Amino acid sequence: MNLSQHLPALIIVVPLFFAFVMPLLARWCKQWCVPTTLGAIIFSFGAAVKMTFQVMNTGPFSYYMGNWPPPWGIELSIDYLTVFAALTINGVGLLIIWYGSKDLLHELKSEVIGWYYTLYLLLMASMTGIVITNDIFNMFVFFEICAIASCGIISIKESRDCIEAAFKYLVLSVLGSGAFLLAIALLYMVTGHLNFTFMAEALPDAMVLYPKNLLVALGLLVVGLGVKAALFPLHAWLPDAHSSAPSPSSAVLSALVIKVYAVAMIRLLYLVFPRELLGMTPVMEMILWMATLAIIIGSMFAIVQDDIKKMLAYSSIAQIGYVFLGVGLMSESALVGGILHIFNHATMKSLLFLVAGAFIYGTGARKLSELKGIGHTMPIPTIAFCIGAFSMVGIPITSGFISKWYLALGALDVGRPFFTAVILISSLLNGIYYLPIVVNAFFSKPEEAVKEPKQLPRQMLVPLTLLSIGVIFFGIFPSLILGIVYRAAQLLLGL
Amino acid sequence: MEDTIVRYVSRIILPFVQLYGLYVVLHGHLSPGGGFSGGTIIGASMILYALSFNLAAGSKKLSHDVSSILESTGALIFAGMGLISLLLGANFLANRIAGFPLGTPGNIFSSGSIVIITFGVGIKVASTMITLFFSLIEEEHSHEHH
Amino acid sequence: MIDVFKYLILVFLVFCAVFVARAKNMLSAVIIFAAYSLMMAILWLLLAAPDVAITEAAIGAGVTTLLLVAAISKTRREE
Amino acid sequence: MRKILVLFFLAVIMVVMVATVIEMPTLGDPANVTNNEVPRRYLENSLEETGALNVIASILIDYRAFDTLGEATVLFVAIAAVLSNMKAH
Amino acid sequence: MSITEIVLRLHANSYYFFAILLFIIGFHTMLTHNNLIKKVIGMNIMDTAIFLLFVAIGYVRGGRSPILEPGVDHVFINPLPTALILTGIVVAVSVTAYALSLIIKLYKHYGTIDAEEIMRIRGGGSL
Repeated sequence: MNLSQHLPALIIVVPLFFAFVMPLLARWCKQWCVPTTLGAIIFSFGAAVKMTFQVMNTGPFSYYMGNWPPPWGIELSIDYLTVFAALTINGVGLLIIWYGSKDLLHELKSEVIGWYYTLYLLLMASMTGIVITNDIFNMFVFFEICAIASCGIISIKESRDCIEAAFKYLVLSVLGSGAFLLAIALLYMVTGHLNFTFMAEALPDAMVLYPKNLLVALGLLVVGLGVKAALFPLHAWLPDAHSSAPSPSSAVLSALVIKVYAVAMIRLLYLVFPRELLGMTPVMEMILWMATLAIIIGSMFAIVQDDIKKMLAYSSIAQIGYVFLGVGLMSESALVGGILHIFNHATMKSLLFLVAGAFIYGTGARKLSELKGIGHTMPIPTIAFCIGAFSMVGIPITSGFISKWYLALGALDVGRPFFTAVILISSLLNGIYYLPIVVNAFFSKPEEAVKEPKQLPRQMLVPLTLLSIGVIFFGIFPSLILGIVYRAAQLLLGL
Repeated sequence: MEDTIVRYVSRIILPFVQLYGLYVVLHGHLSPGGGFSGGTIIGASMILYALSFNLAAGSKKLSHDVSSILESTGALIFAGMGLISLLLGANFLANRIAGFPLGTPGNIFSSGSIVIITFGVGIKVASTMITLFFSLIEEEHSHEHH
Repeated sequence: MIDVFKYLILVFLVFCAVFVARAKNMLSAVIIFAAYSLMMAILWLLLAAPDVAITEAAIGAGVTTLLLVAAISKTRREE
Repeated sequence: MRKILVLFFLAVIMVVMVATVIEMPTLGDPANVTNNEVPRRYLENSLEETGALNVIASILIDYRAFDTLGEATVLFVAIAAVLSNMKAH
Repeated sequence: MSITEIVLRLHANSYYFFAILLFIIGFHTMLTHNNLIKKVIGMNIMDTAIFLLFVAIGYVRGGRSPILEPGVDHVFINPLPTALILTGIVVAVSVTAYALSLIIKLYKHYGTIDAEEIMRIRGGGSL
């Protein structure tokens, strides 16, 4: 047996396997829960790194489940985009749960912590599965695992807001999956295949015979995935869900879960649907305008919030807009910017949510007005927050600048400077709500609430430091990651 | 629900229902049915038992420890079969190519890993249904101390 | 003949779906939903899919109903 | 007001969907594109390739077994979510 | 297209038509009813409607269920949609169970399972 040949399967199955073992561990040997979880995710991360080198050296490859070739069996496809997304998911997910291993002790009751790790591993496995699979029904199954697991890590906290937020999220997720399943049915009816590659081959013929089927399916896919990715008018569930959850859950939901659906949408729109169909309908134009509205209105809502986590949640709505802006513009630079923003936003938003969690851990305060002067008493998290905030605004030498730069270039490439202006305006809006926090943190007298904070344990400080170093590092040396993103964009656009 | 007739009838019916569920599970590869439907039938029979006697008796029949072990076992059988086929040199979840003996079509012990996985799924689904029902119906004991 | 039977079941399904929405008593809504699931199982038998029919009869009409009844017994019965 | 809006919205969906239904391939036609090489191989070769008489079982647990692993995982995640929710409060 | 033609097409695709109708009814129940358990039932109706559509895709006129008999040749239906829907049904029941457990907890915290009343207690927003 050659292990490296089976990595595409193992990257999903190893977290699944340990998730199945986790309830037994939680019952009988509690101290093993954290090392097992970390070990499983480290394995997946290592597998993603190994596959990245493989893909960069020898090009995309696929893995046949059970040795059945594609139209009959399930195919996992390892190309530049999927391996990039798998790397992001497992890398950021590892840091979040490392931080969470201490933070969760004070946010959750002790008897449910084992379940948290179970749900977290299942979430990781399902997200990796969503991005890596090349079969639309398999993707649906992973959607459902992802939906229940992400609601589960919200409702696990002992508060009535969490239950209510989780229910709202569950109902909307189920509506999204229902629309997606209906779209699968309509597509299967006219193509006879479930595999992306074979569907893409059959669709141009089907487009001539059954145009209405395809249009309805396209609409359902965009709406279904749009609900799950919180694209602008469909974002109603996001602020409550992301702000009431425990901090590690907020971080993983904002940084990774909504991105995964964006990746699924990118793959379906670019790899499956024929370009003529997309040209025939205004769907890309619609995505573009929805993204624009998301960027502006999400930022505006974020300005008026007083709760730090709620503000970050609204900011996520704006940031997912950037990803979809890149998708909708359909030029190479814009797509590079959009895909790169998946990674950059994952790092900086998880950093910000974890810092917010650290503030809550240290002082118990979550109102922005109570956090004045926190820079004097909790310097390291505050510096990390500054780095994340600068990156959100898009100040050079941070990674947020790079993706905005490419998006702006992409908008100019296709001759639509309006969207460059949108990006500039939104940077301004981001500045309006992030910079006062930074200024107040360092230049105000400490408030009563933040005078004597609890010391942060090392398990929480190290992930924060690593994430902030990552934000700066990829801002200075973006070429390390741009190579794979460029190839992903070229593959998607068929260049 | 302390009714003698209900108890008497369910005591007679239960073995047959469970036998039928087991049949559906074990003949999943020969006739309609399989791990999911058969497991649900077995699970539903246990719920019927619990409802017609009382909940405490039903819970005692399948304590939390046992049910969590069963769930994990069922899922681990499935994933484990996949990993075994990796060890045998095929891809994940392969059957014939990994060298599982297919046997004579029509026998219960035929078709290689299918019958084992169906059995694992049956165990898992039965215990899952029972756990879901009891966790919804049970009184919480923990909500006094917070 | 089989067409008439098919339409009867289909119309029955629509009626069930409408009456589930209109029922004032939650328990009766659940019972109507169980009938709906059973009819759906019969429809799937007509479509030559006995596996789905068995599963729907066991899960849709059996376990889902039990879960709904359990939830109602823990909450409120009237709408 | 909201109810009328919802009804209008649903009516629009219904009209679009019915238009789609009229255009859809005829139900049960053996010449439909879905009856391609995929089900043909399942029906003709599954006996020698998997040894199961029930083709559904051979698809479920052999050809597309990874879906079924996902399905078992959905049940598992439901258990995890329900139990954690019931215990947390 | 004349009315007769439309009716004939709808008759030929009757399963598809009724699946869409049931889908709309379930969707309506889910959107307009405030009772959360009703919402869950509506969700189930919606799901089964999609399953009906999916299973109907696999039907072949005069086909039998795909249980092979060695040596005998029959016309069989397309087994793939059937296998997919088995997965779908289990997914639906898992979601239902989780949604119901959330509803029970909501009732414990708010004393009601009416979406509007919950919103009134929380103040603002919509469920």
